[in-house]
Amino acid sequence: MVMNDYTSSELMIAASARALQGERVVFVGVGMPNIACNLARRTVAPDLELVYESGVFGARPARLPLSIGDPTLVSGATSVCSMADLFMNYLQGGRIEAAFLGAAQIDRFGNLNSTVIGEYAHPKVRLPGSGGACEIAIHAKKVFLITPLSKRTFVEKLDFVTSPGHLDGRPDGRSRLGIPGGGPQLVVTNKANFVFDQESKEMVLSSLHPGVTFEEVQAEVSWPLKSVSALEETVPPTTEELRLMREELDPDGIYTGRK
Amino acid sequence: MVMNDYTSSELMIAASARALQGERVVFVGVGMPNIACNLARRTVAPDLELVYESGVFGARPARLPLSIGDPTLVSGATSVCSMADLFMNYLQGGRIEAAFLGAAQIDRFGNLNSTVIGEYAHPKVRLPGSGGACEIAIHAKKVFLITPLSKRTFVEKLDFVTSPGHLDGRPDGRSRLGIPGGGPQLVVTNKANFVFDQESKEMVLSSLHPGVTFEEVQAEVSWPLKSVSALEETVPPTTEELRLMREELDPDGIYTGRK
Amino acid sequence: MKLTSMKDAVSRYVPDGAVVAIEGFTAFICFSAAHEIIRQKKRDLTLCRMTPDLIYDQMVAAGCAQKLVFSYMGNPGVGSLHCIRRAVEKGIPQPLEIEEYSHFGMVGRYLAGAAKLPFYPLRSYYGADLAQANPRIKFIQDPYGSGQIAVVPALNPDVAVIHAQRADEQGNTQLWGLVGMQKEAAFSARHVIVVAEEIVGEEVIRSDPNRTLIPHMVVDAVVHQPKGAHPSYAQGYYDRDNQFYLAWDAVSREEQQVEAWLEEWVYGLEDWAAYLAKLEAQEPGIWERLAAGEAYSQPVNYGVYR
Amino acid sequence: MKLTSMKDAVSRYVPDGAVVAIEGFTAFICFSAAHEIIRQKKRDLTLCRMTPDLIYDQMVAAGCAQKLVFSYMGNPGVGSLHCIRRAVEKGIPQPLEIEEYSHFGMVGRYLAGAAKLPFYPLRSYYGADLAQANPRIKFIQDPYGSGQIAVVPALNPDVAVIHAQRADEQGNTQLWGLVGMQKEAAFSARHVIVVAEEIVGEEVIRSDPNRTLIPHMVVDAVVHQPKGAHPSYAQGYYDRDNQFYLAWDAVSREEQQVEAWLEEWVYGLEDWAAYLAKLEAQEPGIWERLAAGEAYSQPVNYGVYR
Repeated sequence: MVMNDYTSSELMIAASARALQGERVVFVGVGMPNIACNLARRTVAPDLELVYESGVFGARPARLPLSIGDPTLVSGATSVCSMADLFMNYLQGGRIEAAFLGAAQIDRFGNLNSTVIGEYAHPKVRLPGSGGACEIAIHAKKVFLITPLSKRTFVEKLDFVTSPGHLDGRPDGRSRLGIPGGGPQLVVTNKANFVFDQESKEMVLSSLHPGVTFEEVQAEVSWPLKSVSALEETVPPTTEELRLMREELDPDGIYTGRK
Repeated sequence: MVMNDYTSSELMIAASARALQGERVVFVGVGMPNIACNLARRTVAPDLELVYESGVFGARPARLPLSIGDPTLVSGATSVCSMADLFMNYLQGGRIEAAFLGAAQIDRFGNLNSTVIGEYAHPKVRLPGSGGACEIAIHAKKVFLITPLSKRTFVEKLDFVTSPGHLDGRPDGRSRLGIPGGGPQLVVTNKANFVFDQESKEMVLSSLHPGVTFEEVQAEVSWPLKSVSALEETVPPTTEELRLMREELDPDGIYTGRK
Repeated sequence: MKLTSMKDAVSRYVPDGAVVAIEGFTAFICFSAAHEIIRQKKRDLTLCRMTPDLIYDQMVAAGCAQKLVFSYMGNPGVGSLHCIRRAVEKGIPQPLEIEEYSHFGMVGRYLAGAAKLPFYPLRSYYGADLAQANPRIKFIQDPYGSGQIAVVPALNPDVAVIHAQRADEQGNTQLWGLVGMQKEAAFSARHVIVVAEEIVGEEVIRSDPNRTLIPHMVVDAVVHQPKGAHPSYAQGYYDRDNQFYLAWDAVSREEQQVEAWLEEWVYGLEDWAAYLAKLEAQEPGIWERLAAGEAYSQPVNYGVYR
Repeated sequence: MKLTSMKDAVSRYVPDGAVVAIEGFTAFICFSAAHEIIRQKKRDLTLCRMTPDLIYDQMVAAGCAQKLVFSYMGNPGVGSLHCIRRAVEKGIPQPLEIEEYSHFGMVGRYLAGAAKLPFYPLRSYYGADLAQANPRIKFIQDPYGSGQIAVVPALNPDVAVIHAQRADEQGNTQLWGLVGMQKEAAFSARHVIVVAEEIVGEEVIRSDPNRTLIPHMVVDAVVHQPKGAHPSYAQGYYDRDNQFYLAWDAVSREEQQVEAWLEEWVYGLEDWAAYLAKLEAQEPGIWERLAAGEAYSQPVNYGVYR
């Protein structure tokens, strides 16, 4: 197999894994974030421990977990606790360094909607709701977002704020409300990656994936997009990253899009 | 051994055990209450489960426990939980039907002091303090008191209210403060037993132990003592109760005063 | 004697209009109880669960529910709960009132309910819209000066159904794996039905008292129902049937298909034994596919203190 | 590498003036840590424990403490803590400030500290004097209308010392028996010293993840100290030495006797190994007297899910 041919999912997973450099405790869901965290453990974050909101710390899954409640996350884990301990002592306790979230809508300040499209009382589309997302967004020291780039997702205004990002962009907005976590740091999509400007707290383009133009990205974002001064091309997955993903982490290509 | 010769401790234990008639969940300490509860399980309350504030439900001690932290209370118990579960879910959760308390001072409404003799800031005698007593007095459906009768204990005014009894005697006093438990129901001493009047909530003499006169009891109580209309003689321990105490529950006579 | 049949336990402790919590966070989800509730045509229930999951999707489709109290309305790892969405979005088969929290909010509600606290404080909902959407979420001032903190009200269901690996006949219940909020749900409820994979002797329970999360004192009925959580799972007993979760996504998209499914798999069957027999007839190898394998805990010594 | 000596752990994580919680409710009381703190002449400590027990009676007598935070000041099953009483009643060897709660109050303080809640609500202190004696106990209004409810402030010690049966080298810690508030004390503290009867391989811990109350993430130092809780006990490892508790009642009545005892049993000894050797020399049969016997938990299956 030609190693420099890779899927956009593989690129997203690799980019997400690198963002975990040196981290020790990550709050993770299933799918791409799960593979990204396991990739990071084998590369840039050897001490990384995976925490699942179902109550698992230090999971050693013998197979690719298909849900956060997969029993393979329990067998051989370091610790399994109640949801009360997980949300009280781990998350609210400030023990979670990084967390991954997704959403149906994201605004320019990284606020997230996973509750409804349309009016709350009379929704056009009823989405799953917060789950633990609201608390994760509030308490995790860093939040990473993984989502496909699309104008329907990257909107001017959310229909509902499920999970707070940088709110209205005031630098002290979160701390003024007593929110301890640092909020969104990085957005990984299938076309480009974004970071949040230190002053304006606005989501700005930080790197374009190989072959993608600024215009293509702007076309999928509802607000006039700014870029970091030194806009880069996203470093593609390395041979070793691809090998780990393909041979060890997702051999069936379920989440890396090679199925 | 002559069965109608018994110690006052044996009488107190038997009287306490009978008060547990039909109860199912009792919160218990060590010493006489512990023996009384085990006697009740073998006589008037076969379904009685013993709860210890150390976190034990359904203890099956293989020996006489010497403290509420005795490991013999853990081995073979039905359930052992954290102190948080014990105080939150068992006690505050309203699952405790009866509980035993003692104190250094008791007033006529069954309020208890186990904190200080003298001023709190400059105590003459510093006593252990509440432990769980304050919460037990508030949440247990019924509270039983076991203590030797003495003027130093049965006082007009407490130096400190550690655990609320019937407060100032207003029938609705406890409920007005949001106290769910029923408060003190019975006081067992070495000379007489007392109950609390339905209206006045005052501690009144209910039975004199064999051979004890009203005057002897009044002499050890600081307030003018009232009696129930039908004042009785305390029924002494039965042959079977004595046999159980002496052969099974406290063969060394540590708490039954036969040492 | 608390050991009884699911039919009896449900008819006795799940009246129409009851507030019901069949908990189990992504595990121990007691479908055998849900099917019996559907079969007995219980109505106007308020269904409480952090994750409604397929179990409440089926109960809502069957018309058992008038209200849903929840924190994540999805088919975990698959997608939407189409029946609940139809009820919420289109009022099919009937309108469904919702009362929504976050996971932490539901955790707090069970903690408060179990401990008979009027409310539970949590540092959440700042800068989010949920507290506006649900006025039962409030904010109070920290008396120690740290500012505002959110509170949620206690949840005290009329009945909680707790699925577990093992219990004794009195109802002393042991669970391991994803214990979720099973303990708190049991203590918070007025009545508790324990559904166990195995009924064990008291001596098994007493050999490991720290494993006993639910004491008999809070349990009203004990139902022995092996594989009673399928397509969910019981750690160490069988695996989650992910094929079923995927299949349901297709079935549940069409109202008529769901009715046919309920007819075939619930109404048309006498009890859970019939359900299991039908499953096995359809897929003889199902329990091999869902086999748990063996990985035993290393024993610990409690000691004998004489 | 967190595995270290008690000497090193204490000198690194117990500075003068620190707020210290050596917890363990009537069990797992880590006297080996206390003796090392006394030996290193730590001063001005704030000592937190629900039950100060003999461990803090000794530390107060040795002049380590300037303040005591507690809920029951007694020698369990025996009587008074005479050294602490001397300090509180007569200022001997030095005045001791006290901050007093009930057990439930201390439980709430640890729960809040572990969960980084500013306070914990509890239905207690109604009609009692403790809230007047300790102004840190406050009352707030239930926003759902049930009236007043008490609150206590979070407790976050600088260091917690947790005695347990077994831990691995990373600090993953398993306890059984009277777990008290060990888990919450560990999560509430800025630094955690785990003192284990046994250091086991990671595979032992991972064979029973529900038994792991304290994950390595919150642990700074791991000390392997068999019999490190004497005269307290570790369930299944050895029994409580009640003779010592009775003997201390006599010793502790006289200041001079206590000084002599500390000289002989703490200052005069190099470490806990020396203490154990001296104990065994004094009573060769001590560990037979305190033997735990054997009663093993029945194993549970977690399963292998490939």
